[in-house]
Amino acid sequence: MLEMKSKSRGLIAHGVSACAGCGLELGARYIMEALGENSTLVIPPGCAALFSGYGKETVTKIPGFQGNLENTAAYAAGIKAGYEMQGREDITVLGMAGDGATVDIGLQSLSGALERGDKILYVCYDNEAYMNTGVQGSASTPTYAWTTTTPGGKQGYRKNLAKIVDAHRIPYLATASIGFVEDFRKKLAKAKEATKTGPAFIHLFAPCPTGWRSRPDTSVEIAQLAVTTRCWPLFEIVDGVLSITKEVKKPKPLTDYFKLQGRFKGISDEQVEAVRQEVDAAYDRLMEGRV
Amino acid sequence: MKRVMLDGNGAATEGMRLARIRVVSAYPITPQSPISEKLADYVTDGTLDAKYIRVESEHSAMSCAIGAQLTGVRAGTATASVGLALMHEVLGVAAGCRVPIVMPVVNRSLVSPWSLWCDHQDAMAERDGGWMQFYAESAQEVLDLILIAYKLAEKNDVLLPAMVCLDGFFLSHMPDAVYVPAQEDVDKFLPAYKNDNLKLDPDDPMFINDLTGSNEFMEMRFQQAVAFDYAQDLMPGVMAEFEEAFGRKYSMVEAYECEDAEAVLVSLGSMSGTIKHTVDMMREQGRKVGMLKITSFRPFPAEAIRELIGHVPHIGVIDRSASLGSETGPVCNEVRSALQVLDKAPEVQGFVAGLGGRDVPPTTIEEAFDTLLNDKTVAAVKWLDVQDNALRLREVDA
Amino acid sequence: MKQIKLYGIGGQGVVTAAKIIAEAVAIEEGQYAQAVPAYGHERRGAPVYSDVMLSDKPIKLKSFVYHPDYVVIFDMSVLDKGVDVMKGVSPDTVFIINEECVDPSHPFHKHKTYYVGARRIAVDVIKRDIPNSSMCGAMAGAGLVGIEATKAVITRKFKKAGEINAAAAQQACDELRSN
Amino acid sequence: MPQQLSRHAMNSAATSGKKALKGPVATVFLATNTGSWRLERPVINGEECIYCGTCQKFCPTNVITVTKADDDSSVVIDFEYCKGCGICANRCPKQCISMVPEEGVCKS
Repeated sequence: MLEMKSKSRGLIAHGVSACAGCGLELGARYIMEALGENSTLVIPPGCAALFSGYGKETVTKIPGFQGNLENTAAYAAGIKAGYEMQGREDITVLGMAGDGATVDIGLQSLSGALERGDKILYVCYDNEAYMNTGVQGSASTPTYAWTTTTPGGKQGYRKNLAKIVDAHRIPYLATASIGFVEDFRKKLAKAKEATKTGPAFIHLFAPCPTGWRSRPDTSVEIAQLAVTTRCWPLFEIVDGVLSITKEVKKPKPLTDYFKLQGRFKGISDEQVEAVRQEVDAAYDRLMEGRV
Repeated sequence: MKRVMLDGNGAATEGMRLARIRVVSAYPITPQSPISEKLADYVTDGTLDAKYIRVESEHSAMSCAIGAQLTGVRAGTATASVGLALMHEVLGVAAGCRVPIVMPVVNRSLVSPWSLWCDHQDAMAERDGGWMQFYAESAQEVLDLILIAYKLAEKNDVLLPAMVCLDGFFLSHMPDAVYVPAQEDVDKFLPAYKNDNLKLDPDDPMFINDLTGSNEFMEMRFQQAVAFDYAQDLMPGVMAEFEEAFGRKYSMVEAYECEDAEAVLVSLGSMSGTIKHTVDMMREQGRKVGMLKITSFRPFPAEAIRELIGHVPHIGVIDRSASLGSETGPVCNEVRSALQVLDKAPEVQGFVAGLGGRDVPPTTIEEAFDTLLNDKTVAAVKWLDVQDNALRLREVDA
Repeated sequence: MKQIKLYGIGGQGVVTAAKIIAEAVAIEEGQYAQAVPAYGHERRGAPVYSDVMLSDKPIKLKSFVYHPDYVVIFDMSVLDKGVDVMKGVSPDTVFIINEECVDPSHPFHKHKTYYVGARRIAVDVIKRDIPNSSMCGAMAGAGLVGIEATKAVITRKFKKAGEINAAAAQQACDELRSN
Repeated sequence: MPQQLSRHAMNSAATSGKKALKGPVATVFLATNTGSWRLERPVINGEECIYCGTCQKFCPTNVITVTKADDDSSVVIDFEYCKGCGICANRCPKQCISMVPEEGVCKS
């Protein structure tokens, strides 16, 4: 009985209060396209809650539930179970949560659902910090990136979410980027299909011009550079077998990537070199089939 | 209906089975674990047609239950103590989204100190969160109150989640003969769940639990407050229907020997039985004492309490939890405020007893009655049975 | 109301015995009973106790037993382990103990006392040193509950081992002696 | 019972033939007029455009419609919602989209 006061060609409205140039907004449109109408959405508070709505208004055409920050996967698991018990296994249940709600506070409930094999689809859109609360650092904030809680640049490494998820031996796991939408589209289709047998997980790179201090028009460019510099490798793990979906034989200079983002302003040459070694090593591991 | 030996946990499990829960999300915790285990047995052996989600925490247990129930099935979980505390955040979601989950809470102290045993601090910490709270005196009451709670909680004017509280160990692990109704009789009393309010269904999309502005938030809370009023109005009818169907009588508050009583003790849960026992003993000695048991703590039956004990000169309330920093315990505060509107408001003495599993035997109850009858009342709460050396329990060399 | 206190060692089935007696009285005999288990950090070999209340009227009391009418001792070693089996007893308190012969110095020698070789019966009949079914038989023999009711519950509760445990109960009931 | 809650009065107001859902829920699908946020608008140079669809693919608001036909190719932008982020201009392989400052109030 959703009262349609606006038109849109997808399952979310064209006018969503996401910032101009928001990577999540672009990603969400592809997610919705892959999901289709026979789906249900679970969103924690955060930027994705802009898709939940406000008051009696929503910008989403499929049923949804806004949960708490740490239990997206648990809500999704419960919803899926409820549908299953009513013979509606065909409904896709999606958790769409940011990095904070996934790699930090939501890791426990995510791990629980993955280990149990709950047949849910989970997309973590990673903008590498807590953006809706004002750009605070998360476990997914990359080394040397500025946030309001890493004012001198983050020290230490980001948490390897794909490795953690992979440890649960789920049917489908992939990284994706809004810079490579065809690749993302294919992965969404595979992930949706994989939920027939178990959990599917996509870790989506989604630039945030507000938090990254980048120009809105460069969001897609930055997302592409993240891949072509090897900062965000694109791969998938299907039933335990890893394959890189976008090979980067000759990575572009990291400075091409960093210079577009104010959060890396002041990064030293030595630090750039350290990142280079780190991302190359990570890429080499992937080439060997390891996360 | 058959009569079988069940402890409180067993009775709770039977209640959930008879309510035909379709999704179970349970996490073990002492002294609730037998409920989680028995439900797993029932799902495995097919006694219960449900999906069992072996969650990794109580927080997820309640989250799963909310999610499942929003799709249109009854979802069951149970917890105790710190598990309930861990659920705290999501309990508010169930209440605010008006998801009428019924959950056994096996009362156990909160940390610190650590304790495995009974008191009501865990449930009292949730008293204002929008859940109904019923306290059982016996294993039979656990089962019956679960069925009553479902029937009431799911009424369209109510739609509030409910905790059925049972004292850890004293009820949860104390076998007693319990009448277990037949499934077909329960089905008549409690028809299949129909979610007619907020519902997740791709055939009828809506977005549940989105952000609400300050222009509407208060109204949402007000809706919940009104629902508690309805719950209070409708509860006697539901209990009458229950009596009609199963022959056992319930009320929001039960008065025992209160009419001519000079002193009455008010309490919740299993302690009420011990007070009744003590009242019987003291009545044999010609002492006019009585007991008031609050079965429904939320909604709080203030009017009924005024009617039943407003005339009693000496009233005491035994709290099985402390309201630290307050003049008296949580139940006592409520009883006082219920009675103070009377023209001649009786004085209400607060007692705290039975924390951390300390037994409340008849001798302790008698001591409380003595305090009331011999005018030894004090303004502040009186802790019963506390060792004299309470402040020097851990002495070390200076 | 009869209030009973059971003392024993973790692993001897003290709590189960309390439940069996309660069920025999409440379900098989249609009376009222409550088993009141004390739960703590019990471990195999450590002293444990459990309480039972039996009555022909509904039992309101939800509390432990402080003044037992009957004290049942599953293992005399609890006395060595510092358990005060005399706590709360009155001169009328009856003892039911698992031992052939009782040292006259034992504190309850002035009380009415029932004896049975529950351990020996258990080893002979069920081939395991778990005296709970024999002790249930002893409690039946002492008049707390009917032996048939007790055997019915034992048979139901122990499933495959039900028959032999019921036989152990019967033998303990038959062999029960008193001072 | 706290009678200050005049339940029956509220109920009769609610019995308008419509069902009153209880609790927080959004039941109206309504877009925000995000076009009003725009500081710059994309302007397409039709002569350079090859109608490849890149701008449509990467538009976060999904307001660009590219039609490629033999005789009637077009690019249409819904300025009701276009936030003017400029991603289309940044990603255009022909660099034929320019971002032009809006003059005063948004005109769609």
